[in-house]
Amino acid sequence: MILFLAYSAVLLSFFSGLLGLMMHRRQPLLAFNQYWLAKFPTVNQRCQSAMADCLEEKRFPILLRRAVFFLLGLSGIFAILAGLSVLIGQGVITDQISLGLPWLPWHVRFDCLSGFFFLIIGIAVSAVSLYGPGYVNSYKESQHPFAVLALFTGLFVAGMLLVLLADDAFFFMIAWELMSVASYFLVSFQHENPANRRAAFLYLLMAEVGALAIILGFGVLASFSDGFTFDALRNAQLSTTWASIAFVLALLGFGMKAGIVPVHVWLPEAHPVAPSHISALMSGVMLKVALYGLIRFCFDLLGDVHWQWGVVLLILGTVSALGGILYAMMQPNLKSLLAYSSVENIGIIFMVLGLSMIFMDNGHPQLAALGLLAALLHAFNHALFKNLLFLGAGIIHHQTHQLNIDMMGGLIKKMPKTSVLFLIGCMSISSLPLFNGFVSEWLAFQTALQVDVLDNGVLRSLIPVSAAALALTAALAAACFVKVFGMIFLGQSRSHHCDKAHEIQDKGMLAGLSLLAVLCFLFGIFPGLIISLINNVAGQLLGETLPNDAALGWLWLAPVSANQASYAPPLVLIGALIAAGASFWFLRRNPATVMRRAETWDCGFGGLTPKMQYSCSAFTMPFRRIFNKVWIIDERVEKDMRGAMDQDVAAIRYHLEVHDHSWPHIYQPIENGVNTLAKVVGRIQTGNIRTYLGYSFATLILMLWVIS
Amino acid sequence: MNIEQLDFYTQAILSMAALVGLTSFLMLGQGRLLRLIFVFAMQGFLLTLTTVLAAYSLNNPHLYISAVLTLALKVIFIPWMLRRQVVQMNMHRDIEALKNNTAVMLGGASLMVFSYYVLHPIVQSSSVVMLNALAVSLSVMLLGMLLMISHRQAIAHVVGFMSIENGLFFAAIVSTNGMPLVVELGVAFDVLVAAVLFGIFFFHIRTSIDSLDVDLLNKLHEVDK
Amino acid sequence: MNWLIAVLQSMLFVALAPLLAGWLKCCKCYLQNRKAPSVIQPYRDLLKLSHKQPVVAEQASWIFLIAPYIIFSATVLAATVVPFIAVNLPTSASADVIVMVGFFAFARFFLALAGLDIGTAFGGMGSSREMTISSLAEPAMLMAVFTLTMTASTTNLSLAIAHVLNEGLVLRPSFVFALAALTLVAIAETGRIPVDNPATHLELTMIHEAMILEYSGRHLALIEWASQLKLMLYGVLIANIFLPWGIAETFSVQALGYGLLAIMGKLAVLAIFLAIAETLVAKMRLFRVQEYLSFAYLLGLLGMLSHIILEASR
Amino acid sequence: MIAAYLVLLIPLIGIIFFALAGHREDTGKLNVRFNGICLLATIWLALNVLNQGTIISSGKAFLIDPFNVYLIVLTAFVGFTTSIFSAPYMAHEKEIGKLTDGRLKLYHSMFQGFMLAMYLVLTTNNMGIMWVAMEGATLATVLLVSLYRTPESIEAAWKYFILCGVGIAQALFGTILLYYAAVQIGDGENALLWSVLYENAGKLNPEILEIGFVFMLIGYGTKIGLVPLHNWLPDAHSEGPTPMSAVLSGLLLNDALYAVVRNKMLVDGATHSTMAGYLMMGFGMLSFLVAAVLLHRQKDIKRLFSYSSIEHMGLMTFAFGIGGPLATFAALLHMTVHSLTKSAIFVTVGHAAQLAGTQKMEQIRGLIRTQPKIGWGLLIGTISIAGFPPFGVFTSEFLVLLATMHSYPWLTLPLLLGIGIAFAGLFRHVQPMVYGDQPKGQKPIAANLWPVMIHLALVLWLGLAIPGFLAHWFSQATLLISGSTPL
Repeated sequence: MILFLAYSAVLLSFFSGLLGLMMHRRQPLLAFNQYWLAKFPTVNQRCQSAMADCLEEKRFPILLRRAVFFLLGLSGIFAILAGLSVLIGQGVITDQISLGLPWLPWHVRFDCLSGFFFLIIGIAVSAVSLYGPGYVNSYKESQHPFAVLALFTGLFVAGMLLVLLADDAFFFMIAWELMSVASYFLVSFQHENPANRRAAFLYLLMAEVGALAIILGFGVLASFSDGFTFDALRNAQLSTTWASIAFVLALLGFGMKAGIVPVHVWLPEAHPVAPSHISALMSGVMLKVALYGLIRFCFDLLGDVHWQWGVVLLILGTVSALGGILYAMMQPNLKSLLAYSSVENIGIIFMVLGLSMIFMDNGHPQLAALGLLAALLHAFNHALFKNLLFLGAGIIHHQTHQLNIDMMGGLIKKMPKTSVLFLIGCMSISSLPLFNGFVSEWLAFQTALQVDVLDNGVLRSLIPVSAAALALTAALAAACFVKVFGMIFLGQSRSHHCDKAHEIQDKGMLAGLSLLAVLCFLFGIFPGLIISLINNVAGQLLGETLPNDAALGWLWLAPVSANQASYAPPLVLIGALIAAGASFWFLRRNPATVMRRAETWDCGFGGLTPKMQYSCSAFTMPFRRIFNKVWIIDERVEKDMRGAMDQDVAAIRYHLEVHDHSWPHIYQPIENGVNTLAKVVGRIQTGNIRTYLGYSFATLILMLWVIS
Repeated sequence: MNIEQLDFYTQAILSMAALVGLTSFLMLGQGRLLRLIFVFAMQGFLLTLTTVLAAYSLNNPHLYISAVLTLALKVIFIPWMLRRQVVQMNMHRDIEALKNNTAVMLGGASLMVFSYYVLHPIVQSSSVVMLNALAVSLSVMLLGMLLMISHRQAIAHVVGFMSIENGLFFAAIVSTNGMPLVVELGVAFDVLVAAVLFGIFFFHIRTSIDSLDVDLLNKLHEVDK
Repeated sequence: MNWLIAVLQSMLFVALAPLLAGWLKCCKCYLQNRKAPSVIQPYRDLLKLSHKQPVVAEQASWIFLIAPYIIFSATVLAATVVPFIAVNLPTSASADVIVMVGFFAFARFFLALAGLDIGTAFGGMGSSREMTISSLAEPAMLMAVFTLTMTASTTNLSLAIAHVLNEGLVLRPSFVFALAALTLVAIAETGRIPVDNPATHLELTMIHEAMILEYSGRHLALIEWASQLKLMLYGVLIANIFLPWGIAETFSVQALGYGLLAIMGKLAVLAIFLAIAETLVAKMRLFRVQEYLSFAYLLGLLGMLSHIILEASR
Repeated sequence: MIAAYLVLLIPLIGIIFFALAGHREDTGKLNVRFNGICLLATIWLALNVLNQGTIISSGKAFLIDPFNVYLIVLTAFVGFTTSIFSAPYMAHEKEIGKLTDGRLKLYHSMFQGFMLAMYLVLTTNNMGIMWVAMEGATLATVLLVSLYRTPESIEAAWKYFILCGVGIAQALFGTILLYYAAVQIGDGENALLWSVLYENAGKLNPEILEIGFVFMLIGYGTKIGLVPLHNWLPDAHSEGPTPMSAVLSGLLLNDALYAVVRNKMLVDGATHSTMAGYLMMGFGMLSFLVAAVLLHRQKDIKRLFSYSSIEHMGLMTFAFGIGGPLATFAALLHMTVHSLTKSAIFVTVGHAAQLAGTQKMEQIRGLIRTQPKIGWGLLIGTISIAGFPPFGVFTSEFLVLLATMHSYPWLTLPLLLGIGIAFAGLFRHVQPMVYGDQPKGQKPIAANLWPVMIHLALVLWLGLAIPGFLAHWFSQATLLISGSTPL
């Protein structure tokens, strides 16, 4: 039954893609309808007229779009149901599909870990399918055919779900690559922009490299076992060296997809250029699938984790978290910023996962479970709020036709509903209390604080440092999202487009956002709901669950023990409401103090203009000063002079570009290297036939000499 | 085993091998096209003689067919065709300046030694004569390739190509008394068609680059120029 | 009963906050040879502001309007978490020290947004600087607090302070670092000299004031009160974590009374120290603040490391 | 057995028919019909094999076993679909004045000639005939390469002719050595029959066979396009008419590899050493890497994909060289999927070049916007050839990787590097061609893309599931080649 739900989810998303292909098939459908009408004139007239109605030229595309997203949404709901039921039932369901290699059918396994990620995908996909129909309306059919979008969206979602179901290396890779390739087409959807093409190429290239690393990782395992099924791989007996090699390969492969520094460069390029609901899925969900892969590979297939791996994850995670948020801060493009922020969040997840490994190998499975729980919870939360923010960015883009934060402003009055929802996303991602982001970060801190139980001096000093970095990351994230919300929604609008923007009319789009926002808040207040589910994952994967996670009642969160730490968000909420209500009531009771609107104070110069406001780059200038080694900063001020002796300034232009270090230091050399190599190798092909004959001759002589 | 202990047939074959090898060397150092073609025809004739010899002494009638084919193709048709081309192209007065001729000749000599070296393991399973014959044919092959590498005229290339075929035939006749007839016929057919095609190509190349110098055929390459 | 005491204590906390501000101002005036205002002058100011009609900028949106309430309630919530006159409070269990830092972040988030909301250069400048400073200060603070929580192996402030209290006088090098770090952070976070000057309105230097420039009436009152609360909160944290003696462990009237007296005494002394420091030290240039805060961060980290390596090593 | 004769007879009639009949309006369609009938005949043959197992004709002249039966069907199929593509393509070429009736006559006749040679290589039991047919394939196609009579095409054809001629001569020497080894143990007339040789492989003189194999590998390897013997390949592929490129890449290279593997089986049987395997692995890896790197430098679209062919042939050679059941299975599968995909790509490439009026990639832009079918065909074909699932190329590459990992772990590194570099090289060129806005003045052309769709659908099918009969053949062939089966 549960498996049926899971399969339905996959198939529905697949069919939604296929249905999308019908976009250009109105004529055949019409003809079919005519034929059908002629053949069975007696069968339900109403049905036929309804058919004909649907096929009417104007209505057909709209209806089809709705139908496609309806199927997608249904797939999301089925995924949620499947995930929930397996998490609650705590079962492990296996199955085989007779596709694939003759001696290796596709093995399917649906357990709590898969179920949890099913849940994430399901929620995200449901929200996206509410949002989608309104969003894709703005695409012109001739330039951006809906069929392409729908097909690859369906395949993308199906691919992600299949990755979670896969129980053998071959099937896993097929699903994995299906996901990559489908999303590649989505990234390149608006391919008339060079940026999209470049991003898509980079993305596919890195996906390919990553996939090769993963295959190799499986290959290492497979060469120590007798098959490619995960069952066989689990039983592989590896030496520590080989296990570490496998781990490094998996880390490279999955890390590339997840976007950890320094293999993250595709992410901030690819996510922003895809349609927003796809960016949401990519950033919010696909990265989680990579995470799933890593967890599956390390905790499930390799089994015996080593603390050294944990240290590697911890360090990489710390670097990614800090790097991600610092780069995010400098981005003027909203979606790039969100993409970099995904790097940050993935970094946090990796950090905690690393802690979990360290505790696991040091004989503290309970703490390992805590770490895993924190990581999974953060993954879940990140999926919620990152989706929310990307969808919000989509609405903003839809209404203002731009993504440059420096060109926005004042949208809070023009788009009140969107602004509230977006604010909730910003607060969640800044990990403010009462919202879900805070809970997982709190758990992450709690995990790090358990360092006392370890014996190893290196770890004992390393973990606090990373905890400090985590604290810094959280603070920087808050700063970053203050900037985002402040620049976009507050103040005065900085551009013409923004001035004319208005609230989105499509209810579905807002409903998609609202769903996510409500969940962000709900799981911020009642994290116990989701934590008890994740506990089952930890139980199945590590064989350990958290102790008395509900000893103080279900309102409380006490992951280790009530004496060590506890958090009761509902009580905090009540307290906050009381405090705010009391002060509000106390101050507003006097009717004489009704407020009055007046001009904003302009220092007496007269006439505030939007240009006087702090801009995005101005806001982040102190950070640029403080962390200036982190970026490659290209900052120029150009002055046009005029007047006598060119003494007066006519105009000033300020130019700022901030770049990622990894590009010129890692990728550029590789690219140049390949080109140079090609040039050198190209010399063998001189174009002269006598040279070619010489090669043939020399090869023959050489070979004869070799064998004799 | 000394040569005087062998029967007359073997002695003859060995002599033929030596002569065939010699013609290859002659071709290698030859700068004039007409002489090159003549030497090539000589080689073909030696091959025919060898085939007849083998057919006669081994009483193997199908080798006669093969001899006739060789005679027709390698001694008469191809040299005739090439000669005609040379005369038509008015190249019979040209002398191709061969670079490093001495080195090439020395290389050719060492190739001969190399052929013996490579084929040495075969001695265990057969006679020294076979080794000699095979080594000579291998070196004829290699010398043919060397000829192609060192000469720039397309006609010389064809000669080299055909001389490689000669080497092969020699090996086939001496070591195994010829291949099965079907194969022989097939190979002969291929050679015939190849010869015809070469004729066509000379025409095409001439119309295209107005010369038969293969060094001028260098438009397709991967080098930055 | 516990809950009642907790609530009462919090209310007391909130009520006493302006008093501390008044006392501090008095001390500074004495030190600077000025005539001091009354100690209860802050109360008068708040009352006056709360009766005035607020004037709101045209630009301002609802964020600007609700921000004071949010800032105030978040700070109040933070105050409820900190043991003021007694330990073993249920409020500390429902929100531990990390949550407390979260409340500060919450308040700051909205303060910065409010600064950006009105669309002037001042507001943006204040927000930018505030977020910069706090994003450096917050981790330093967490580090300092973690030293305590790791020593007590709990993040529950009540339990942690009780742990320090029961341990008796133990000289911990980590606490020295943590104390230094926390003090530096407290100065930065509460907008005191040398990081910020609460009395200035010069555009080049102001941070906190820049953000609240457009506030007036009850909104200003709330924000002022909140910042006074924050000052007091840091004072209480420093006093009760590092010198917890005197705090009430049982809920008898006598113990609570002693507790109140003890904390008021400690705060009074702390305020004197602060006033002296503010009088002696000059305000820093804005871009030297990072060095100051990095130093605090480093101290916090050193505290944590010295705890792990020196004190809890096995 | 009649089916086998039929398979050979039909193209023979085709040669004569087209040569005599001259070019007519419907010659293209007739060509399709000839190939279609031939395809039916091969399917009949395949059904026979499926029912009866290995077939050896009465005179032992022909041998159809699981190793070649699927290649025969594949050859017929690719020939058929290419001829479908060829009809409108060549008509267009004639329309724009690039070709004359006479040359089209030659083209169609030689198309059939090439098919005949291919069938003969595959069906014959005689290693000598195999050589003859292989040479015949060169002779049949060499005039097609120079069909356009441009200086470049003549140059390419000349290089093709000379290099392959010299190469294949070496293969003949190898064959002679093989024959020499065989006559020592058996009778003369049957000594070159593969079925006989295979039975007696253990008795053959290993030293001779080793030397012979070197000649065979270099000889047939020239046709496979192994580096450094590959130099004719990109030239010939890029300068000839596109349908020719499709069959050259899809069929000729496969058949040359087939010949090498047949010989390798004998050598392995005789020497019991891994010498042959090592040689193949070395050549394969070298070709694979060099071609992958050279992909980056290409400017001509057909040249690009011909390098990709070298790369894939290198991979197959490498896999056959490894020799385990897994690798062999992978190589067999790869032969199939590569043929299908590469010929599909050449079909789209041909149309794309006609659309843009040039083969220079710099000037081919915005294909998807101009004519979505061509653009998507090229893009999906490239995705497929680059080894992305769920296409079949992925399956085979996956298996090759795993097999390498199993046998020679350190060789996976260059292999992976090569795959990555090759992918980047392909995509950096293909992507700008398919994407972007429609260039001014570019108009859709008449194109028949059914072959592409069918090919890609088949490759997709093979990637998702390998049908039972094919799996059976593959595993039988694997058993034959490597001595065990992965099933």
